[in-house]
Amino acid sequence: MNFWNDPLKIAADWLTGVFTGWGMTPVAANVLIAFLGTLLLITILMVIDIFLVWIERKIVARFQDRIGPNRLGPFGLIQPFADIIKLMIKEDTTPQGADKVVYNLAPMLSMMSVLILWAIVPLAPVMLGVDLNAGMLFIIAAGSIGTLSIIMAGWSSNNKFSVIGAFRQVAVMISFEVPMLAVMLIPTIFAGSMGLNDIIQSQNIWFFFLSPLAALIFLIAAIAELGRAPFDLAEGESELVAGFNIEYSGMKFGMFYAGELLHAFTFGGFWAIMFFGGYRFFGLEKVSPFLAIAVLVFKAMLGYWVIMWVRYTVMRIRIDQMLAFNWKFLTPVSFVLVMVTALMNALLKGADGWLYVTGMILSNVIVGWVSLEIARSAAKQERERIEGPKQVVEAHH
Amino acid sequence: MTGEQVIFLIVGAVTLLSGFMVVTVRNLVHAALWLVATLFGVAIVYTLLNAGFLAVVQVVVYIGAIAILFIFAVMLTRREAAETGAPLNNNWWVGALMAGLTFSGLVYLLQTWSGFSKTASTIPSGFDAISQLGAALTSPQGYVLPFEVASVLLLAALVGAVYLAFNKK
Amino acid sequence: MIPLSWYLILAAGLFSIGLFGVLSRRNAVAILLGVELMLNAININLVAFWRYGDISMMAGQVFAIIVFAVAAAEVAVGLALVISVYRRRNTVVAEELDLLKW
Amino acid sequence: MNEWLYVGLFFIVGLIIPVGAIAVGWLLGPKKPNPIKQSTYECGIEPVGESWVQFKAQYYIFALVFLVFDVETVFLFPWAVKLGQLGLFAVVEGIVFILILVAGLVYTWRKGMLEWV
Repeated sequence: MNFWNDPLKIAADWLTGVFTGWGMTPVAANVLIAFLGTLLLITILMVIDIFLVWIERKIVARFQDRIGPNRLGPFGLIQPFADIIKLMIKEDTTPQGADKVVYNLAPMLSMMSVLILWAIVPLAPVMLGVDLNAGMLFIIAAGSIGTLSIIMAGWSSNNKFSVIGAFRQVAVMISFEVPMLAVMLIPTIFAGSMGLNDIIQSQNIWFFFLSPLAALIFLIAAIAELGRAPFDLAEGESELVAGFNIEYSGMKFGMFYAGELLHAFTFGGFWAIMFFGGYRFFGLEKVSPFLAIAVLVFKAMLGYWVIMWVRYTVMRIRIDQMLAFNWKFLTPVSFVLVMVTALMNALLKGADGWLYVTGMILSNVIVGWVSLEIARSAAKQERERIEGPKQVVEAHH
Repeated sequence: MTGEQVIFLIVGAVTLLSGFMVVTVRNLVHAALWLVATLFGVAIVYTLLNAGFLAVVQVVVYIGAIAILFIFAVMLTRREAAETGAPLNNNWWVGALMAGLTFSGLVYLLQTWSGFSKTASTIPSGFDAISQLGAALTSPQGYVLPFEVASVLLLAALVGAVYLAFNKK
Repeated sequence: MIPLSWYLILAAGLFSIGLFGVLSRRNAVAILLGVELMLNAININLVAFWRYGDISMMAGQVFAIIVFAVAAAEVAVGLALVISVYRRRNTVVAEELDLLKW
Repeated sequence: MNEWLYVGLFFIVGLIIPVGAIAVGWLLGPKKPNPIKQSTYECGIEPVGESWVQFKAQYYIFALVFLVFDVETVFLFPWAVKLGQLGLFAVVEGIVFILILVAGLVYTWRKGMLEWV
């Protein structure tokens, strides 16, 4: 066993030796090592986060036929550091009549709710993080803390725009949590476990090929959960200025901003873990944990890129359209999909691998097609209802 | 005193203190936020009891849904008088007396019970609480009826709440 | 190891605090907050009895989950009642809801 | 228990990092408050009234429907975990469970409570 194969264990063994040499008890040394490991992982995440700012700005520029940051350093790579310095030396204002404790707590909770998600991310076969057997629900639980931080930020700012922005944002987040929870049942059914590592291990066929519709619904719900376009009505500039974080300045605003980017990247990672095999890629993960991490980061980046692609392509939709889309389309479809998947899973249990995959894909296609047809005919009726009288008026002229 | 006991004492003290703030603080949004702190403390107590699934469910259901519902309801029903007046009614001392009596009565009754200070057995390796729970909730010898009745209860609550809050006279 | 008594005392304390809230708060929403505390105290007890009893008997956890559903139903209907009352009488102070006194 | 200790570490470190960042920003930034700067933003005009505005009751309805479905789906997770080892009977149970709840969604829909008017 060498460093290339299991770096964590070797580092931990070495550190245990060092710490016990200083006269620490093994338990205390263990806790200290866990603490240092957590600190290291979160520091790396923050560095990734800084570069996400650059990636996001560069990619949106390409989508919009611009160049993006290009002045500071090669390809503008120093730009995010300049951004951070700017945020740090900004004055930290607190609006009049704000609820100081809640106001200051909100950005911290917002960032924390994203960072704790990485406690359960399996980075490589030998670096599992915490392999919780309730991993799937942990993702939703961390999301609830994020929802709470948004309400806290909006309410404590003592500003009409921020309260309305927060309420809209929360209404959207909780609404889209229902289809998200529902489609998260589907990888759970396939893997027979809620632990993320078990889900990766049972993906000899990517779950995307077993249930493409579930992957799609998860992505849509994740985008809404992140509050990104087309579901970013909370920060509708023309009506609400900047939404729940309007009164925040300096590093506190930076926490919301950085938290949003890291959250998007994290959900790219979860999308990869649930539907695209996580760190697995044709046995590459067995060669070295470093390669496994590279595979996971690459897949997470692809997911993040898809989220950005949607963000800069589709325009913002209204809150009533968004909630109608969720409750009248996405939620029923995802529950029907759960029922169909459970039924097919039971019927095809003993079946041959290919039959199982074909059956699953077919049921997905049928559910997707039927629901799209129903939605199309409903939309047609709605159009006729709205456009009907207008044509009569035109006939008069 | 072991590390586990220290964690329990800190968490328990914080939980009880936040619970006390819930029932005494004037601002109702603050009360709801203190409730979140209390519920989070209870979630940590669940993890101490090796019930990780319930801890996560506690955060999802209580903090993610019930606390949000409370804050929405507070924002919908706000009125000046409710926030400036006393948080407690004139007979609060009766309530305090009742609560004190309940607490001392419960503790007195419990400490006469023989199993009061029993310690936990070790959990057998390979024990998966979620899987066991799934089996218990679906097997006809288990709790399949409560499982289905819970869904009927939720349906009744939804229909009732929608009807109550929004029927147009 | 933590003895069972600690959990039971914590639950009893939380229950009493919730009871105090229910009996003494003026605002109807705050009364419901007190009820939540009481339900949580019950849940601590249920889970503690599961852990300290026979661990393969899932009754404690199943009942805890049922209590979650009951709590959700209680909050949904309770807050809907409060909102309904607020719309008719423009108050949420429990003392002012005295229509049935006469 | 042990695994939750690590999760707890993540909570602690995840709180330390933003606290540190905000503290550094607070130390480095200027502190020259004045009433105009601290007044809340309202598109450049003087703020009118307090921040509390009348909310639509619709927010409550959506939160209500969400609460019910949230609890329901949480119930379904243990069922989904065990599903592979159970027979058709358990599948039917789960489907009945979902259908009962979907009836609630249909009721809310038919009553016109899902409209944002």
